[in-house]
Amino acid sequence: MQSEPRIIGFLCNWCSYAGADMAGTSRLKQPASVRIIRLPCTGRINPLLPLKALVDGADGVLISGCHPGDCHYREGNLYARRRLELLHRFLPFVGIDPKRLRYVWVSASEGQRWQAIVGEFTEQIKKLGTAKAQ
Amino acid sequence: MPKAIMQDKLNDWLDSIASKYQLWAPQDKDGACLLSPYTPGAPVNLKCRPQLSAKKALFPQTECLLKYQYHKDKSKPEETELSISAANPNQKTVIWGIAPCDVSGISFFENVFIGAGYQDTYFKTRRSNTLIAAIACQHAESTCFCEAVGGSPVSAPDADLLLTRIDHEYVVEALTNEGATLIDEGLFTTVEEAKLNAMQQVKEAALSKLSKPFELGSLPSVADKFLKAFESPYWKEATAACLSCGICTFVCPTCYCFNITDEAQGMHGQRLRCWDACMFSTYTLEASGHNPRNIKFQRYRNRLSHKFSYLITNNNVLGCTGCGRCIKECPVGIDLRSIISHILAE
Amino acid sequence: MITNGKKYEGPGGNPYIPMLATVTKLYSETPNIKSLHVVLDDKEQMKHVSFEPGQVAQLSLFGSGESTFVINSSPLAKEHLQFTIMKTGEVSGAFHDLSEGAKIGLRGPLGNWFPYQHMEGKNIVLIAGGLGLAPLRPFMFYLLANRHKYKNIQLIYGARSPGDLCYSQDWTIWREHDSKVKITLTIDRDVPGWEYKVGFVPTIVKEEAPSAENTIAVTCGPPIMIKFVLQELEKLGFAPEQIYTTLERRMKCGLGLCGRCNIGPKYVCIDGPVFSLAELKALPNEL
Amino acid sequence: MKDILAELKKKAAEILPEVSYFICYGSGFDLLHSAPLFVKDKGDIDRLVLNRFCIHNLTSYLPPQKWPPGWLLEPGEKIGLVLKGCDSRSVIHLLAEKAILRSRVIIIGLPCWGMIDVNKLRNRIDINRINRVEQDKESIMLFTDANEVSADIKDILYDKCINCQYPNTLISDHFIGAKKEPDKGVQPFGKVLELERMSLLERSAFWDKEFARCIRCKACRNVCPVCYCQNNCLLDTRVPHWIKERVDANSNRWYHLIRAFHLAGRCTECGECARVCPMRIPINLLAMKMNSELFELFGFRSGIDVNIKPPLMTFQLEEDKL
Repeated sequence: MQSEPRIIGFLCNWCSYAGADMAGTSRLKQPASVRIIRLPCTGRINPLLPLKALVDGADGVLISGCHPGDCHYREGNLYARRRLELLHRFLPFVGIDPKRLRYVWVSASEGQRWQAIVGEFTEQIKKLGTAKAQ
Repeated sequence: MPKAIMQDKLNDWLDSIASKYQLWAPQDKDGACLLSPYTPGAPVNLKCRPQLSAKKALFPQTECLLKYQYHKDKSKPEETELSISAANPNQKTVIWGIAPCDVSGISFFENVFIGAGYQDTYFKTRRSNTLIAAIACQHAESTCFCEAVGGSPVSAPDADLLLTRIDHEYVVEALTNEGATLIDEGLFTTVEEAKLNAMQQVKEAALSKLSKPFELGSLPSVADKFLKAFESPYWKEATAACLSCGICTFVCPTCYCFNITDEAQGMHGQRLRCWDACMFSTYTLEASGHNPRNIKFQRYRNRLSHKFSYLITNNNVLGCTGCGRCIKECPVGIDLRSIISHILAE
Repeated sequence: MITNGKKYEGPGGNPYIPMLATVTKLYSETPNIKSLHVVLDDKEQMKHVSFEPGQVAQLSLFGSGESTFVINSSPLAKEHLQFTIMKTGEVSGAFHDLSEGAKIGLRGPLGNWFPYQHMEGKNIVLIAGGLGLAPLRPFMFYLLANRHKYKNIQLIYGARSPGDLCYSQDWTIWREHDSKVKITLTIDRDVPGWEYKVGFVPTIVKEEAPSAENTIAVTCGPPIMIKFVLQELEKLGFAPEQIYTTLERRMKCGLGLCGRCNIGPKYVCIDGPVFSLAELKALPNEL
Repeated sequence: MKDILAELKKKAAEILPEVSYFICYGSGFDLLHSAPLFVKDKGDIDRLVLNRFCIHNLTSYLPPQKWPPGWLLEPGEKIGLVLKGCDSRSVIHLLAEKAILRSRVIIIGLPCWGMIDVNKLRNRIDINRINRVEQDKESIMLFTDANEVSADIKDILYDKCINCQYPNTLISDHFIGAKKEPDKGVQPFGKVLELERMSLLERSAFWDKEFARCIRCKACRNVCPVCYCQNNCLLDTRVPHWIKERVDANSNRWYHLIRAFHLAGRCTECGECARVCPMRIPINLLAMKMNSELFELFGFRSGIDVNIKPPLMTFQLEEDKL
């Protein structure tokens, strides 16, 4: 794979975005592979958004929200969990490698966890190689 | 003089045509029979009537009208230049193995797209670079009614070649000089008198297979009857089951409505023309929210009145070739023939 | 090349291809209506620009699409073509976001026009609502330039509020025109400082009661306004042959080919947009 | 089936005064096709047909959002219709979504022995020349002038009818005939399993080939009983521009993916989308796959119980399987 993979990150504004921000301000080293899209809540994520990213040629999609039970809007991520799990299970049926999609929960204080996840996921995507734009 | 070719030589002939032309031929594709670009050696199916008509070869479902490109000079960021270039689809093409009803469809397009009104440059370019090899139709389906709308299953005056199958052999008549150039001497044999007689018999047998569901009468009288039936409550009744989908329009050899939209990719892009369907509820929906044909019976009425009235008034042509595809493919069994009969009798 | 009453040929004889043009001026008429001045990039073509009052053109914003707009500058002026665009959909919205100097495409003129020759020697009443004044604007310019050929000219123009009236600088000039053009302005509901009429356009038509005697009425506006204006005109004794209107339909090609703008056998894009009420009454009722 | 038809006609005549239309089946363009029939007048009841070709899911005509006012129903009017077991699942789902009002619908239920897929007859006989059909529960005889063919019903049923679990209408105001036992075999998600045995690349190639044929006639969407957004459909709008107008394999794939996700937890497996497809694309497999996953994750089957909330419309703080 040439250079860094292209990973699209859909991040909840209240936890994960702050967590990623914290990783940055704490100077935690991480690959520059994730392009972050900031959303009010993972509950806002229409499964078609990550799906379109994958269909249009993103190498990977990383979705991160508040831990279940900690949603700023009480229940957004609980709906999201069901939808994203379904998306994850559906992808291989249309020929998309499910390893290209990952959804995780990262809180505002978990800068280090974010660093680890991005590193791990980037490695995983590098192993899979460049996605074909469909 | 007509020539003949054995069935097992057809692929050799097609391979030879395909070396010089873009070639369309009816082929089986995963349970559907489609007129598709020919790949050398691939089996063709001359006994099916492809699900889509031959219009797609001359009026593709998606067609680039023009390409545009914005240019920016970095030293003058406030200025943008624009250039556009029109598409020119001038590839030499042969449409091979289509039934006479589909050839009539192409003649119809000539009337509407390159007739007295505005000239459709793209269709004109494609048509003038295309030769048509038709085949006399011996496999009329239960939905066929070409004779009722003035057609014939066994003659295609606007084609360049006409094939007629006799057992395992095809008699090929050249109808134009250009058509004759397609006949590859090495593969063909001369045709004796007896075979010509056999061909005649085959054609007559094909004629007798057809049903004639209605007597049309003169074109102006048809146009008049449909116009008079505009306010008839029958339209609502006849289309109650309609789903407002695009099947009947997309499979139709004469439906030509289209949409024009831009497809942008950053600083450049294309203007596309794609098939549209007058049966879609959003087809005439205006930005204001007003829709002159909001209810499905209005859309169906417009579709049929267009074919059986407006086109006669404007172009002196009937918008139906009797191929029966709309009847066969309609998911809710709306039968055009019975609606025409009803309007003619009303 | 744009020429009088001829078909649009298009570069290379292809009527789907627009001529390139530049937006030279862009300004707001109302909060959601903007006018723009358009100049063809080919200076020779611009010099020979000619269109008739009521004709339309297709404006392209490459990447967004193409839409039909009426040419509303004076048919006698050659410096630029003017269009007025209300923000409603994708293309019109994109036009609102343009800035001066933007590159666009133009196909036109297309369609028919007001049959001004048949109206000579008659009184003319123009009745417009909101942006419906746009197609009547070039016609008014034509009438004023040929003032001696026509008798009384009256414009009844209304909008929801004073801020929704378009072309305010024009009707001030028209009103002060020394050749007796009567301008009647109205708004739907009174606001402080408004010194003209108050009421819906059809009501004002009733009030003004223009005589049907030797008069042609031309109306354009929202469908509901047109409907009631027609009723008032008929009550005033106007025959269908004395009433003209200009129609809007969803259009794509502007060439009578794409199929969506028909009313019966007539296409609004090539047989219209101008129709007399008599012509409309002969068509299937599918407005 | 003849007795049921007679009784259906009787019932139809009874409820006709109460409804604006009675939606049922009439004869189609030939002996191998039936078609939806909208009965308004008593005189039309004689046109009713009931045979092995009544495949259409008449629920498609129910959601009022789908049709502009004044077309089918005036405010307050009722509609009557006949439903097979599979079709009644769509009604149950629409009720669960509160998309239709139970009080506005009068349902006549009946048992069903499965419907015949004409495409499965094509290779057996020239289906354009059929002039007589004889059918009973187990077999069918087709006659042309030249020959006759008999077939075991099991070999020519629609895929969805093989091992049918819901042969009787699940929700009805009047049930006609004796209830049929559900089939013994289990085949809930049919061809989905077949596809799942392929490799990722093979599946990708399979769908590429299928979607390349799609002509975007939107019949799959319009026939779908739970697709009722009408003029506000995502697939019709350019603002936002979710889908390109261009018709090619990639753009078509995206079209069907959008539909699949809008049907997640909503598809009632009536198979109409695949049946109406003029290009014979097995579109229903996408939604079937969704359903199989939802069944595995949440034990959910759509259109069985009005009172069960579809799983994507709810959640649990502690999920059993997530």
